[in-house]
Amino acid sequence: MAFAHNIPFISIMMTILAGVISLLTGKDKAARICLGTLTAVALLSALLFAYLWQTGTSFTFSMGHFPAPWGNELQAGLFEALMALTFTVVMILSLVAGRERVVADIAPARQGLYYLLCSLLTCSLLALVYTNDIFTAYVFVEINTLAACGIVAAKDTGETVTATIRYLIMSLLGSGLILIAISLLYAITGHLLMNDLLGSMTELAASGDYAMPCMVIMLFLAIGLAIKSALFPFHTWLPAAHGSATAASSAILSGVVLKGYIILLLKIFYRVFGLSFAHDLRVADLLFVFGLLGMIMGSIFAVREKNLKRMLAYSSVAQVGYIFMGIGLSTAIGMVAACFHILAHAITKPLLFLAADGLMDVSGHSKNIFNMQGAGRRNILAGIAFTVGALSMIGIPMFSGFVSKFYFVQGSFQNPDKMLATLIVLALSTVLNAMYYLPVLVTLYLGNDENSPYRHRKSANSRNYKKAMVAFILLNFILGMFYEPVIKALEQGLLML
Amino acid sequence: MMEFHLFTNYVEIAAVILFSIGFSTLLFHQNLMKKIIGFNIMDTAIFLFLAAKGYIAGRMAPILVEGANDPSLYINPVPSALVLTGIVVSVSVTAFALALVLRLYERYGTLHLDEILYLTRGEHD
Amino acid sequence: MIIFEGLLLIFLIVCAVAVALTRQLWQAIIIFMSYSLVMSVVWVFLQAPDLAVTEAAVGAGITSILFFLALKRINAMQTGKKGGKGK
Amino acid sequence: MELNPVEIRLLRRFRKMYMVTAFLVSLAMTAVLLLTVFNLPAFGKAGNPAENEVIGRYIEKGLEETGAVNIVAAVILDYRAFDTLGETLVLFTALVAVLMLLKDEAGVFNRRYRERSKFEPEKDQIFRSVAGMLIPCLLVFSIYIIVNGHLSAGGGFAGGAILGATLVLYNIAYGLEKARGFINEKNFLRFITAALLFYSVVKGYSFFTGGNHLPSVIPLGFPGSIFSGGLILPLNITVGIVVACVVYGAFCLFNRGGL
Repeated sequence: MAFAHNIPFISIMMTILAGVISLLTGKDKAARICLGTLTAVALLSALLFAYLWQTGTSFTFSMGHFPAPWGNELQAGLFEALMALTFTVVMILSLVAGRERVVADIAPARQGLYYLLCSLLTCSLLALVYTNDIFTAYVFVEINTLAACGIVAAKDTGETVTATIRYLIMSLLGSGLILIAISLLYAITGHLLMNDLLGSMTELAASGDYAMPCMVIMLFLAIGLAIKSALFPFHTWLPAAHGSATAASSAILSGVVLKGYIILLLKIFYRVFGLSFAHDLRVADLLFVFGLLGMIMGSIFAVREKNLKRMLAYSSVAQVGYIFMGIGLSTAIGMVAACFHILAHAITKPLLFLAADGLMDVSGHSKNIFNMQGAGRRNILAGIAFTVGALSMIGIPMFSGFVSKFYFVQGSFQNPDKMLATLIVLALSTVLNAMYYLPVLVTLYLGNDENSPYRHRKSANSRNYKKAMVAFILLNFILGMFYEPVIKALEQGLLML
Repeated sequence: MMEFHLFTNYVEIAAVILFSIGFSTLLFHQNLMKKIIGFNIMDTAIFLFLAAKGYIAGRMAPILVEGANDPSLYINPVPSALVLTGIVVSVSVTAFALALVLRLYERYGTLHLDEILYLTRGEHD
Repeated sequence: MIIFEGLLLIFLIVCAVAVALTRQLWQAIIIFMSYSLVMSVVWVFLQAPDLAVTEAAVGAGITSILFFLALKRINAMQTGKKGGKGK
Repeated sequence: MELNPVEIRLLRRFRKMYMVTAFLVSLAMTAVLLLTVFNLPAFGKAGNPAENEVIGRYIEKGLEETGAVNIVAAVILDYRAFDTLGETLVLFTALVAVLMLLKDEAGVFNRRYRERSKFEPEKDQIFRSVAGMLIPCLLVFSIYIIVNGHLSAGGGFAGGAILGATLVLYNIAYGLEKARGFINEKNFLRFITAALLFYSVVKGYSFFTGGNHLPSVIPLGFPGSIFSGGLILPLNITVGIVVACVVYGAFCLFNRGGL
């Protein structure tokens, strides 16, 4: 058996061990352990991706001495490897770029625990990506929730603690729905392994038994995961949590954590219900409508927001709407577009949050856009980064956001029923995106800062921050211009799923 | 072949009623401590549901007696294993949520979520 | 037997409603504690002794200890605040 | 912060609306779930979908393959051990998060409230002598439950919770200073890290050998005796230590913001 088959298992175990050991070390060592482990995991994931790309197969790895329906199992294909790679890279870059802000925002005694939670968060995300068992997924969803709430609450202000409790309550509602759906699923099929569930579900779909429970299960799973990934009517917790946390946490939460749940939902679509049955259950249509609403409402909220970080958070609501719209299209290209948008948003939104942090640095740490007149001229790199991120989110060609929009349009052509609504809302949403990002850019570059007390403030960002930002910008360009191999990998990966 | 079980599933009926009560308490009650108790009720209700689904009338608990290993003697052990995991998860979440509530009470002197939100409104610029 | 089980289940539902409606927090916690204990009895009926033991120790024991500790600390803070300043 | 009468009226109306929505949502949810339950397989009947080949193998071969008489213990610590590793990590994550939130570095909480809430016990002789009798019994009981996890109901989680509660009782009865004699902050962190490291390394070994189809060298022992069940006994002990540590740590942090 090839070494590459051990990579999912090794990645998960390494992050677990890194998390556990960090409890005994000081804060600097914990940071180094966390970043070192993440780098190793990123390299291994790249290796796994290369291996799978060459062989064109997927494989399973049994966790223990018992084969799959009895023991637990991991499954890895191109899709999983690509997602694991993206997640770890985004985590590393966010943590590196947000390091100074962590030092400033979080009490020294808490910093070690902060990095510990980041290690555990990565562990849970990797397990969510690779697991082939739906109950294991639930357990790691809970770790993910606790660790994500922990890294929000690490910055000890009233605002963050309040945001955390709201986040926690909504997440628990989601977990409750997911758990009862899993219980119902177990009651009607007797399986927890995704492959076996798919077999039972296909039989049930053919015979028409348990139609009502199937519908309720799909609905609860979809809504539970939608709450956790902040789809529009359930997004109420997101702006507070993402808008108030420290920059690295905001970047990780919006870039990576939201996506983990969406990937679990995709796996449930493909591997538990099967696409055609999921389509028959009409839950995709519900997600499609919520997605469209989210694209518009998220942007409208963002237009009205004067607090830069909250504006970016509302923009995340809109972007999650895009992803769910792509899933709801229930066409092959729509799914690929949704997956590509997961990647595009995962590298763009952290860039925006971290750039906003750099801009706030030279404007007296005010989050208000009006206090950032001319900040783009004072902190040039952060300004450029923010511009790149904003243009990508609006959907200008050459940036990653454009590619996903292009494929969303193509995907809508395959489904004539939903084509018109998709095209109208895409156009409207692009206009709205421009309506809130362009004024910020104008303020940043053309704003008059002669009366500002911070007009002589120069950026004091470390070299690590600059390197990470440059890496993010380059990633954005690479994904925006050389997107064809990625699309191909996603297409193949979704077929293997 | 569909069957309609009105009152044979009485334990499950109790479980879903408890789930709804817990869910509503978690979602709508304004007192944070009550919300957390509601969460616990919701989770135990799901565990009750799972335990009921594992039960088979007239059979023993899955602890082998004298090495007799005929599957028709024992109830289903999988739901028990899942619930065991679930109980520990819900205790962990409870501890974390209570710590957050204490933190909030220290700062705002109230357990009422609306009041806390009202008090935080002035804080961010 | 079924009647006894039914009574226990009805007791659980009454407890759950009572938690949402009581005004005193400590009452809610005690009601929740009895809820957990009755739940573990129900699990004994459902032939799940592992769950019953764990629920009695973890659900009724540890969770209630945590709730009472939190309540104790809240009360300590309450008296501390009232003594400090009349906000 | 003052509200004017119009706002108060609006707030009241909002509250009324809120209650009505809450009630309707709960009712709708109950109705949907009840309908679902009516359509589910019957309660307590043999031959339900949940009773399939997976359970058959657990019961038929469980003893032979894992050495545990208690099939639930075999499932959580051997067949589906990855779930349980995740579950232990949930506990650990929660402990870390609580440590982060409530650890009182500067001692602010203690200084502000020390007069009003006493952390040192009153010199209550009756309580102490009762505790003195109870603690050894509880200790033996918890250890019995932990080490018999593979033979009878219970196991690391239940036994660990009782062990933790015993430590808490000791702390309440004899005071913090005495409890610190054997478990202080440094010790505590080392204990829990060592237990979790042992757990993950041992399980990692069995996952690795299992995933690569290598034989495991751990003997299963004679079925039914204490030293049987292969890794289940040491794992139960480890889980017990982790749970006890988490319970005791949570108690100390909630009680006075430090260990």
